[in-house]
Amino acid sequence: MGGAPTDLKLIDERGLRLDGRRPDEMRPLKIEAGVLNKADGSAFVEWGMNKVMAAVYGPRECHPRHLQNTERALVQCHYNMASFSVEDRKRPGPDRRSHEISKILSEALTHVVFTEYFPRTSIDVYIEVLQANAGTRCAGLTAASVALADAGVPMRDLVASVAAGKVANTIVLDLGKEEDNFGQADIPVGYVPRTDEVVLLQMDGDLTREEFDKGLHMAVGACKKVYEVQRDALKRRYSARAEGQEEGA
Amino acid sequence: MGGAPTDLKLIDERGLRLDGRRPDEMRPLKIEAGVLNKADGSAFVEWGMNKVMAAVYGPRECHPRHLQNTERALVQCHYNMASFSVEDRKRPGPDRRSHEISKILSEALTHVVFTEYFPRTSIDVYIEVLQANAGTRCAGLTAASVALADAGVPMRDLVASVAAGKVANTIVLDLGKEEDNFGQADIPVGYVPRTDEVVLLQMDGDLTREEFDKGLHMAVGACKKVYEVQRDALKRRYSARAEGQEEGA
Amino acid sequence: MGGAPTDLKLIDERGLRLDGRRPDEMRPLKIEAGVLNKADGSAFVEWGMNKVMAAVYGPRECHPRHLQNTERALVQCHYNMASFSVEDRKRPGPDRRSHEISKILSEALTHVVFTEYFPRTSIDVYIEVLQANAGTRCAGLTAASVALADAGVPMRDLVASVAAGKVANTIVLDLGKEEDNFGQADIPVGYVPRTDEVVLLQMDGDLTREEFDKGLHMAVGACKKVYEVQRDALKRRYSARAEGQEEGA
Amino acid sequence: MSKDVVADLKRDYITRLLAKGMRSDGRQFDEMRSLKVETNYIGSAQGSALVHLGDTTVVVGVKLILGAPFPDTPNTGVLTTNAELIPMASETFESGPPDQTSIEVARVVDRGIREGHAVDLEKLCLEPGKQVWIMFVDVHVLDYDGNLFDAASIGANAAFKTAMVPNKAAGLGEDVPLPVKHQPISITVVKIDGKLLVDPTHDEERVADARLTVATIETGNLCAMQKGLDGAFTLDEVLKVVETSSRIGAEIRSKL
Amino acid sequence: MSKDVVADLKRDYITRLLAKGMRSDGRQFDEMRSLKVETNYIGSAQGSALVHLGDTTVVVGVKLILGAPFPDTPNTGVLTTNAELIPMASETFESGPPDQTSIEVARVVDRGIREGHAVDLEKLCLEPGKQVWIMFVDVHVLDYDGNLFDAASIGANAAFKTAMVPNKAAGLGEDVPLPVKHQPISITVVKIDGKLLVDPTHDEERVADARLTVATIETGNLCAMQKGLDGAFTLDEVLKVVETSSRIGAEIRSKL
Amino acid sequence: MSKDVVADLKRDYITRLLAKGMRSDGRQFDEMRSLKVETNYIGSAQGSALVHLGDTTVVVGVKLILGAPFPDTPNTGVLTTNAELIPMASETFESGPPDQTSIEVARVVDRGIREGHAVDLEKLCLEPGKQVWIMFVDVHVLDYDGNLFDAASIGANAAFKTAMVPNKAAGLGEDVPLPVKHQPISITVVKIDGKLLVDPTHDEERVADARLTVATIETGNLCAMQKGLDGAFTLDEVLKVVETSSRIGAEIRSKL
Repeated sequence: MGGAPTDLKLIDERGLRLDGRRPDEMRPLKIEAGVLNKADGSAFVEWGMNKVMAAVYGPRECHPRHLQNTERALVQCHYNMASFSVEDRKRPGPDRRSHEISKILSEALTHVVFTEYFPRTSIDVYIEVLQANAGTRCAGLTAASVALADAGVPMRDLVASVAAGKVANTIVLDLGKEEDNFGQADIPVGYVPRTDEVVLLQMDGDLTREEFDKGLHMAVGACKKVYEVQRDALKRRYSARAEGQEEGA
Repeated sequence: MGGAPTDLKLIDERGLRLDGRRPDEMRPLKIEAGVLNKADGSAFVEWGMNKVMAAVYGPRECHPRHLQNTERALVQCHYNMASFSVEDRKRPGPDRRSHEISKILSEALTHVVFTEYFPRTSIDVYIEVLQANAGTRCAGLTAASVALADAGVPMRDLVASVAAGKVANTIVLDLGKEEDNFGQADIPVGYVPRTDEVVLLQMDGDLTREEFDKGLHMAVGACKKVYEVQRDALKRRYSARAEGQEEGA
Repeated sequence: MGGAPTDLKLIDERGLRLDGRRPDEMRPLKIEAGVLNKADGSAFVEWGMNKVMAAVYGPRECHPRHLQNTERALVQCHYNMASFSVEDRKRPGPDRRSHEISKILSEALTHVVFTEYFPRTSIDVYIEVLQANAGTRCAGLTAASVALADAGVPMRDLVASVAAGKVANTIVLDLGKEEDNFGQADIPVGYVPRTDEVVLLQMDGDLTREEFDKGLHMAVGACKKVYEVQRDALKRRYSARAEGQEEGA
Repeated sequence: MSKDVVADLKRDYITRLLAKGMRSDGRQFDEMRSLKVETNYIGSAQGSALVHLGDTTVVVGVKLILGAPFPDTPNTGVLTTNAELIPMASETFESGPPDQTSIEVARVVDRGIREGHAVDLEKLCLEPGKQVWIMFVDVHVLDYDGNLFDAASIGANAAFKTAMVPNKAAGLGEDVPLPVKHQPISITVVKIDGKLLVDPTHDEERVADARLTVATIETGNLCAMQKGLDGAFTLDEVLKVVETSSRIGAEIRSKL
Repeated sequence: MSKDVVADLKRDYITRLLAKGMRSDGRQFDEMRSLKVETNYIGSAQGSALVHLGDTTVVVGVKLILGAPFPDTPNTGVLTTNAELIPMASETFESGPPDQTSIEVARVVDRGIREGHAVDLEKLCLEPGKQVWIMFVDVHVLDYDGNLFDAASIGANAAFKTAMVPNKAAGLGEDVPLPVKHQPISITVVKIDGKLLVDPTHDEERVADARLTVATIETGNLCAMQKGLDGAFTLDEVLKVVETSSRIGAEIRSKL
Repeated sequence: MSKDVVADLKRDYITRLLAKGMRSDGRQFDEMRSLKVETNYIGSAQGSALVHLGDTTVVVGVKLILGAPFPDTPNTGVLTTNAELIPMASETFESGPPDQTSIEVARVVDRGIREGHAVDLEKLCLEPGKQVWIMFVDVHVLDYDGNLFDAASIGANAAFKTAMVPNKAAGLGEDVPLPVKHQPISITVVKIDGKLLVDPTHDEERVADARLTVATIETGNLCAMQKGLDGAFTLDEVLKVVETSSRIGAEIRSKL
């Protein structure tokens, strides 16, 4: 919500947004599971102009040892932006923003993984943002859930994630880049459909409590759609695998 | 002793210093012991315009293990300046100066701690300079001794510390900031009153051997006064504790 | 091969180079073994205007442990340039170039050491470039071999090393600094005379396959001369030792 | 006893009390600990506050340094927030570069200040694109018994209120008060065994399932929010936390 | 089973096949794996390529940023090559600052591009000594099954061919294609049990004795070379690798 | 045998000799080891010295680079001292960023040079506030048998005496000798079992109780001092060390 004022009309007279979307409309979302060879599980998400890859290794031995938890697995998420993923080249390696996002994504995913099944181990989730266009933490969390399922990690449910926000005094869904830069508020939400729970929630900008209420519910409603796309990707992945096994048999 | 020449009259015609002190006069010193809840021992020192906090943890397990000494405890002092403690903002984290000071303070404190009672352990002393105005290493060493005693660490004696120096060709006690910047020499001394020993000694500037002799003895004399303030602080701390116990009883 | 065009005549009308050498002529090379007291083995190489020291410690316990190889010793070469070794002051510590050179020198030396005799250990080779004038990796590899032998590390043979290159369209031996800066190609070669094998090989610039063939053979031929100088240094070292023992006896 | 056993016992103790409607220090679920704030504590800073929130103590120092603006915001001063969770303050803090916890604290405090427009950064611009005041907000934790987010947020606001822009030293005229605009106060709530507790102690944080920090300004509007920990909130719980945090934030603000 | 035992078994398996003239994936000794290249894959980069070389996947992104030239080369743009061997791509990659392996990959790819004059860096100079284009070539490895040198070298050349100089965004007129000069393609050969194998998989790399990478340009000339691993080559082997790499490099080049 | 046992045996041996008035290498208590200094050893530096002090060997290189002065000292050149205690020199040195030991060496050497005005830094100013010579003094330890302070201090002074200001390469006229002003020589004494020993070897340092380094200039005045190690000195001992160090410092100075 850096928000320098601009001539940009974020919502036009027809109530449509810069890219022609209605306020409650998400950008196109495509998910493909099982796209990498070496990782135990993986997923690729194209969401509007975002391209985000997630990979899972584990449960595996936890290094360094002093991080081991004797009662459960550690879900360690590593969010990273490729240096070419943004307009200006980003210096390689994690910055403070990446560290914060890694932390809150780890916490959100921990809630849905049956970590108690794998004491002393680490489940490592790598999220690589290849092309960024607002909403990469939600895209990353969405991809990571699918990658965990693809890796066969036992989970209570998938986490689906999308942001609501406020632009031109209107509550809208899934902010695009200009809306993120020049809008009034952003509310990234991570949601577990089966248990109706919020596992990721941030907000920044300026909102009345009513606006926040509306935005939160709009995001949660959209998370259910994201969830369908996640499940479709996994179904396609399982049937491809099944075919592969039949062919192999 | 950066010492660019200035119009500054560090000693006036009456023989008094910038802040009105006589050559052999210390700045006002206040010490309070037991000011923190979490540390095993602590002390806060206000010394002129210096504010320095010291905290002690230990004896406790020594990490990393390869630093463990099988015959005695390791006294590890960590001197740090808060970023807002000086005129220009200091970058957070230790610089080369802090590393050197941490080393010589660790050595000075090791001499008075009965380290042989606690083999394989570490006694960690944290010194945080919140406001700096010349003399922070002496203030830190003075505070650290009290914090060690407050933590109940067995000691041969306290270390008391103060600097002598030379300004306007006069040997003076306890340099203030302008005296440190524009003076001719600085001699920080750490002294153990009970055994009459010097455990910290540095010097920089320009001194004849006679001047050094005079400065050293002036500092040692003043250390005995610092020692009284240290002991008073500990007495107040013990009586407060005793009262607390009576009340608790 | 930074190669900005210059008025520099790298080869004159008589076919001689800037420093008067013929194309296939090496710079003067002096090697002395056993020049350091603390290291298990050492060698000092003066090669043209290069001054390179090599020291060997080990076989010794390998730290950190997870690097240990249960079947053989690890030869770990550390190439470093002193900050005053080049025209502009170099920031202390390894840069990317040093890391690459350390890696390829480690690999070259591993080939000739009987690493299988010392499982789980590390053989550490330190190469310090004190004065640099083109060809320091070859000088370092040459020095390191002698230092390993001086340390009594069992080896199949010494590695001898020298570069060929191309300047003014001529294949030449052992590039000097200007030739390196303004020449057309550089081919550093590390060679094991007894087995007629190449253990180090890099190339950059522009060469036809015929030119490369010629350069490679020129370098290998010169490596045999380097080898003689290495052996002489070791012979002198052994006889000095023997004398020392006689004197001692 | 291993750490895990201790944690289990602590959890048992805390949750058993909670079941009876009690917290281990006798507070109500929606009650803050005692708060003491001393401003202008650090003479070498342009603004500062020493904050005691129960047994948690932080010093917040505000320094203003001349510098260049970011190219994409040529007309505004620069705000930089840093938190040092130094090992003096707790056995659980380690020395070294900032870890994820201190980065999260710094970023959440920063977000509250920035999005709540605590300081009018545009007024910190001296020459567009060339020279602005760079405002460093440094949070130094001396004693840690939980809830750094709120202690730091309160401290930053208190420091802003008494901070001066050091024009004089820079040859720019007289010193003037820092242009304060809003007072965004964050209030943190944790969830333990389904109960929502305001202003958690370190022990409560350790056994908490989830955490939600909500920053509000005088208008009652929300300006920043951060959910943390491995647990979840229902939507109703989120809205209840927002309500509680707004109410208590207003109380705190009125006292500063 | 310990790692060493697994490595021994793998080595046995691979060398036994090699003795029969076979590779574990059925390829000829001098046969590359299947190669798929998708250019303009990254919209936020000025040039890019997604490269699948067998089961190895890398993304190469090329970005051009305005900046100052090096003092000793005032008339040429700056080339910077970086390789990120992120832990996503393989269990054998660790997070943290670049290790010797990723530095070697970056430097060998850089040497091929630079010495083979893939891009005419002099044309990236805008004002001598003052302003040039700084070209960042970033190699991001997503899936690692060996031979990063060649996958990255191919990707960089493919990205260059479709890259645009972003004059417009910099207010310097229309965007123009990157001034490509040559196409230096590197081909890597490993030696296992005396056999020379082109384009090694990760398993082959792990049991290989020695490695040699040779980069050539259209003229057939050599521009860069790097020997690696603990083993050695005879002179004849070196020359044979040079011959093979030149030939296969030319084939790859013709397909880009 | 464990390290501690070895140290105990070594201590026994050394102290038993000391009780008889002897040192393990036959020196008097106040005797320096043999000293050999070769100046202009490094052609790529503006000044340099190779110093052998007994079995300790250091190279000191002095480089002068044009740069900006510090804002608070616009009229003086900049002095930067660095010490590299590289693992080549001793099993007890580790690679990596400078540890407390190398920082202490660098800072004590720096203090001696700076406070003793070895070089007239004001004469290294070219244009006040704009351009000065930045003088880097780099101490590179090749072989370590104790007493780096004095070896480095001697080396720095020797290097200064033969160093040239590289005006020519900078287009500023002819090269001139570095403006040397004083020759501050530091002498180090350790205390073992109540005995004071000049110029300790590594073995002596390891069993020493306390260490005191005193730097003096030609006038006999003191310019820098540093006490180290876990032990203590009485005031009389301090004054005795000052006397000894001054005397021996003068002897060394006369030989340089």
